[in-house]
Amino acid sequence: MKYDVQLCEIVRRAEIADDTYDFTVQAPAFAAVAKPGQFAHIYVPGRTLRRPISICDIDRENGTLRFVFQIRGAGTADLANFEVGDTLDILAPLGRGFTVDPEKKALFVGGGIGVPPLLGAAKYYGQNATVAIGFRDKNHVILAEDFKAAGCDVRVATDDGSFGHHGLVVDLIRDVRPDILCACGPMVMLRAVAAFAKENNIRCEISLEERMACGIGACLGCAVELYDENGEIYMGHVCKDGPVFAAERVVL
Amino acid sequence: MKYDVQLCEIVRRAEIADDTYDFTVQAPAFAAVAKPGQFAHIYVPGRTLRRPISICDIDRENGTLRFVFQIRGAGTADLANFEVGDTLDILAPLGRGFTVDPEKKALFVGGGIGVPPLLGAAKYYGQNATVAIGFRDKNHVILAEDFKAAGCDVRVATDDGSFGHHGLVVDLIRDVRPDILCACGPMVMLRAVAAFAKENNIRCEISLEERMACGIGACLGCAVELYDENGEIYMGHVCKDGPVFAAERVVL
Amino acid sequence: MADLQVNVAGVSFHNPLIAASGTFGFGREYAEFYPLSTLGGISSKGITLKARPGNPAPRIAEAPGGMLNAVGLQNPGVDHFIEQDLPWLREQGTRIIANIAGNTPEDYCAMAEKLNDTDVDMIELNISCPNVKQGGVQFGTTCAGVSGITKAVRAHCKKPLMVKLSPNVTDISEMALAAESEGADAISMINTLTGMRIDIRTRRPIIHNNTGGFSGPALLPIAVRMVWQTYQKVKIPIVGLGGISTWQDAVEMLLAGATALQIGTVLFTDPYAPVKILEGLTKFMDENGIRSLSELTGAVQAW
Amino acid sequence: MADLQVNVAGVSFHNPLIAASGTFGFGREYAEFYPLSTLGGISSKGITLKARPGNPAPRIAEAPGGMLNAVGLQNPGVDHFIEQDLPWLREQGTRIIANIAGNTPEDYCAMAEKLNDTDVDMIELNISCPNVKQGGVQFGTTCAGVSGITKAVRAHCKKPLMVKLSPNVTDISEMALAAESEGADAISMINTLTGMRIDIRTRRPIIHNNTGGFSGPALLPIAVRMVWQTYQKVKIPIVGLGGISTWQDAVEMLLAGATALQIGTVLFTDPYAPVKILEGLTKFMDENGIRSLSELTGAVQAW
Ligand SMILES: Cc1cc2nc3c(=O)[nH]c(=O)nc-3n(C[C@H](O)[C@H](O)[C@H](O)COP(=O)(O)OP(=O)(O)OC[C@H]3O[C@@H](n4cnc5c(N)ncnc54)[C@H](O)[C@@H]3O)c2cc1C
Ligand SMILES: Cc1cc2nc3c(=O)[nH]c(=O)nc-3n(C[C@H](O)[C@H](O)[C@H](O)COP(=O)(O)OP(=O)(O)OC[C@H]3O[C@@H](n4cnc5c(N)ncnc54)[C@H](O)[C@@H]3O)c2cc1C
Ligand SMILES: Cc1cc2nc3c(=O)[nH]c(=O)nc-3n(C[C@H](O)[C@H](O)[C@H](O)COP(=O)(O)O)c2cc1C
Ligand SMILES: Cc1cc2nc3c(=O)[nH]c(=O)nc-3n(C[C@H](O)[C@H](O)[C@H](O)COP(=O)(O)O)c2cc1C
Ligand code: FES
Ligand code: FES
Repeated sequence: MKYDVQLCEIVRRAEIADDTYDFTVQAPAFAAVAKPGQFAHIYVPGRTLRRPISICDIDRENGTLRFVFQIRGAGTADLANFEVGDTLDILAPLGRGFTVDPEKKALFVGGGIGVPPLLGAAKYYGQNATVAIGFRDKNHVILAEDFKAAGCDVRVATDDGSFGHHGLVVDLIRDVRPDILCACGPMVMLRAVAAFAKENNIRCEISLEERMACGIGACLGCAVELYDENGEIYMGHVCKDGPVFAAERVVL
Repeated sequence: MKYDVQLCEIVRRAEIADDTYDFTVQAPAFAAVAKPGQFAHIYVPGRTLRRPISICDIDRENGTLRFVFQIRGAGTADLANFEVGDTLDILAPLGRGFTVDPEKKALFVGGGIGVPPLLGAAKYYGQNATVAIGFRDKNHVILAEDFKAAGCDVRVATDDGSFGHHGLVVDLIRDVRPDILCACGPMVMLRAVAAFAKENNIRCEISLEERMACGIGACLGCAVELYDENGEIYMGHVCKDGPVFAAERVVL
Repeated sequence: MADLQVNVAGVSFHNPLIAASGTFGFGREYAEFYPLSTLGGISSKGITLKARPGNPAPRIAEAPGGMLNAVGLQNPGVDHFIEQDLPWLREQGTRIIANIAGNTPEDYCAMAEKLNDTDVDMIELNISCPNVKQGGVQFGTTCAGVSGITKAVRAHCKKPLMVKLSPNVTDISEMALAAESEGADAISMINTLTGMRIDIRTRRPIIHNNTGGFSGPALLPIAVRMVWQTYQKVKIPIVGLGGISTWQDAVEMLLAGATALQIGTVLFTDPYAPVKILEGLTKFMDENGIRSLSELTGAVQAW
Repeated sequence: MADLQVNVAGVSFHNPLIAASGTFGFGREYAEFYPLSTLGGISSKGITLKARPGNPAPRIAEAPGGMLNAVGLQNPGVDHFIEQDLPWLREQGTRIIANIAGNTPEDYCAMAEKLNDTDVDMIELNISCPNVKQGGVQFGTTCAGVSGITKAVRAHCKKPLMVKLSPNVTDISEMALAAESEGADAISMINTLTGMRIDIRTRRPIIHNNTGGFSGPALLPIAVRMVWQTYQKVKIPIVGLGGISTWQDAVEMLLAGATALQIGTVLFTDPYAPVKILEGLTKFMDENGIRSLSELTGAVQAW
């Protein structure tokens, strides 16, 4: 049995930026097998569909998972109201995560709420990782300290220049030539990053979002256009074939 | 403006019998105008229809209302999970309560979860009240001490004889000849009580239940067959014309 | 500030929110919460030619995402409405729509004649009440039925005429076309979807009528789809309803093609819903530079 | 202990819970939660003659009391199903129903022929997929359409034949009668109700197909009503579905007239729902001295 649903107690909770929450839950069985870049499907009481949230970090030792999420609608607003001591009904770990090969040099590129899925993987690389993350403004900067604590070279951009580089996150990566590039964020960012990787012959993995029902590949809800080996387009599924894909396989 | 909805904080909460809860909420505006026998329409998060619950007691001085309710389905089960400090979204006070004339002698007859609506009125009568209440068994006896504290003559019956009289509550009232009889409970009990009152020429008021939507008389959902002045049957409404009715007006 | 005014078939409403028939009685109860002028209009409880007692209890059941009802058109009859309720309603500073239901075309026509001489603003033809055999639903589920009844009433009705459609049909837009072609001035849609709940303990239907009409939040996607389909076919304005509970739902319904809106079941959950929906709409319009609600009507961009 | 076994058209299911088509793929994913023999049967994802890529994303939206989908029959085609999926499914210790959809009667017949020679237990004729023009819904919304397609397939189909009906019709019991009279062995009902959600920020339908099928808890009262109406008209067994989420819902559906049940959307909310529903059903039967589930079928006592 590969999949399971468990009731996981919230052991830490913080609001780390405007409308952005940071939950740590007790989930030893999940933590033992989860990989960076995988996601959890979280039940929101009273709603038919679970909410997919990336696993931001995995603490095997303490048997915990960390989630960082933003309020974007009614479901995430409800989740934000959970307190320490409450339990979340979680289906995890789901999907395919990032390739982790800490001998190599990695570049992580994240935009906004696309940053949390990168943390777990970046931690494996530590000093071998460059992390370029972009946000709307100073009040939305998250996790920069966590990447630093892991030893990564961290570069921050904000749209309005209120923190770090004034401009786009892609401006911060022109000089980096890693073995692998891992990215998550808005589609425009992913396109720019994938183009940069292609130009420079860098292996590139991107994490995608799509609306989901089952979360495990049964309902075929979370379709994404992919290229097969022959370059033909077919419909893959974010929950099972992803959420992390080799960039060149995705019809961007 | 006669009606209002308010968020009322729960200040006291107890489980007083199996699956039976006793909530006191802060609601000064409602407490100031509520009358014994009226009811509140309580919002249960996520559900379309509010739940009608009788006002069990009114404390004008402290500005509180008391509700005693039993878990009978999903909505009352949700309500039971509320804690002290939580707020309930309450529409109150609704409907017509019991006639209260404490100069007179009153008899209160209640069965099961029909007992709570009687407490507020019985308190007005104090020593002028006889209270006959029946329950399934010892574990379901509620509020007997509250009636006693108010000075009433309290008689308890249980179906299985595990507390008080072994038998029906109507067995306990044969000797009483009050000016007014107020009753709430199962239909069979109400019929027996109304017959007793009629035989003995006692004014009789009964509190009824019906499934409700609006709670204020607009949707015509909570129909009850009543006799008009000419003895013709028409459809009245429990929420507006009741929940307390003169027994002789109701098609029992 | 945003202009919430809308115009339906020549009748202007100072805002698009109309209380849905049957959920608001004749207004007296909700007037104890706020002035009825809070609403753009009120559609009366369904009125019949003669008084009706309605169905036996229970008339109400709950269901996930909504409720069922089978009130069965309890009402005091059209004469009582005209004499006792209308004068008071007229003073409340809101538009008054008379929702009428009948057993025969003659019933409808007779009511329309009586209402011609009153100052109701509009007549809403209820041919979709699923809860009484004599509630007109026999007219509402075939094109021929809709055409026939609309034509008949049109000939007797001097007021703007709105036809209220049932969702319990294969293609509601065909019904709308039928009504339009016989002279309806507007369409209101949708009435309730027929449903049933059973008490598993007693093995009895919860509602005494066995079946009842499903209304409430879960109706919204069905209603939005039907309004959208119909908007593409008819030229007369559509008053959209079914499950509207929030200002976002209201915007969705407008985008789908509604000119004005009705709200029903949400009033039971929250009597103050109209106030909140109007606040939300106003804020939404201001923030998005929308000057008139009509800019939203039908503005959905289909894929 | 209670006997949960049911018999539909000569096929016996060790319990009444069948995974609804399209919500369970070909079973491989849910087999990672529990043995598929937990279920009485599995209805496959809708299969077409040739592979289909399905609709562009987004295919899913949420709504109060349920969800919308417009997957658009993405599937690898009937040959792939027979060769790659069926052998594995066959080993799981549960009944296998092939849900087939097509554009023309010839499509359906060709698939039925191919499936005749396999060991699927039953064929479910999907003439109610609202999400693709070629999904058979053109057959499912008129009596003539239902008769025609049932008759055509019946002539080629050696397996027990179940016809799955669309709720997007005026009178579903007429469709059931049409299917029965042309030789259907069972009816499954209901498929999804067509709905639409609009993103008020982008003014685009949330689902790329514009409309999608509404499923989930809110469907229950509609489905119960339709099963009840149909049970009174047809003699062939009805497999009831639409919104079943709890064991109480399951009992309601049986009382309304269902012989067996399908569950779909609830699996997304809680993958373990089948286990919980079966536990609840067993306890209910034991407590109420119900020896066989067939005692419940149609046992509602109407008023
Ligand atoms: C694999 C994956 C990982 C994700 N990881 C994170 C994360 O770590 N942190 C975070 O803040 N967000 C993450 N998201 C996005 C998150 O799932 C959505 O913000 C959330 O589902 C919105 O729910 P809502 O109820 O607030 O919004 P609503 O708009 O009310 O939701 C309605 C429906 O749409 C779905 N939906 C809406 N937006 C999205 C979206 N962007 N992606 C997928 N489904 C959506 C909801 O799940 C729900 O089914 C992730 C999404 C995916 C697919
Ligand atoms: C005027 C009045 C006063 C009441 N006072 C009390 C009280 O003081 N204490 C108490 O424990 N109960 C009281 N009840 C009964 C209480 O309202 C129901 O037990 C409760 O609504 C059941 O809700 P549920 O969600 O638990 O049950 P469900 O069966 O899940 O409810 C489904 C729907 O049916 C309605 N419903 C179910 N049973 C009843 C019922 N007996 N009466 C009315 N509606 C019902 C619910 O309100 C809801 O709309 C009163 C009822 C009325 C009408
Ligand atoms: C209790 C109740 C009574 C109703 N009575 C009527 C009626 O008399 N005439 C009518 O046209 N519609 C009637 N309806 C239908 C509503 O007007 C409306 O079409 C339906 O409830 C859908 O809207 P909602 O989801 O906002 O409630 C009634 C609905 C309810 C809930
Ligand atoms: C994602 C999804 C895909 C579906 N695909 C099919 C299908 O391929 N064939 C079919 O007959 N029904 C399909 N359905 C309809 C379901 O089988 C079922 O009839 C409907 O969802 C109602 O049941 P429920 O409320 O239990 O989900 C699908 C439903 C969903 C939610
Ligand atoms: S969400 Fe069901 S296949 Fe991805
Ligand atoms: S509940 Fe609406 S009239 Fe009583």
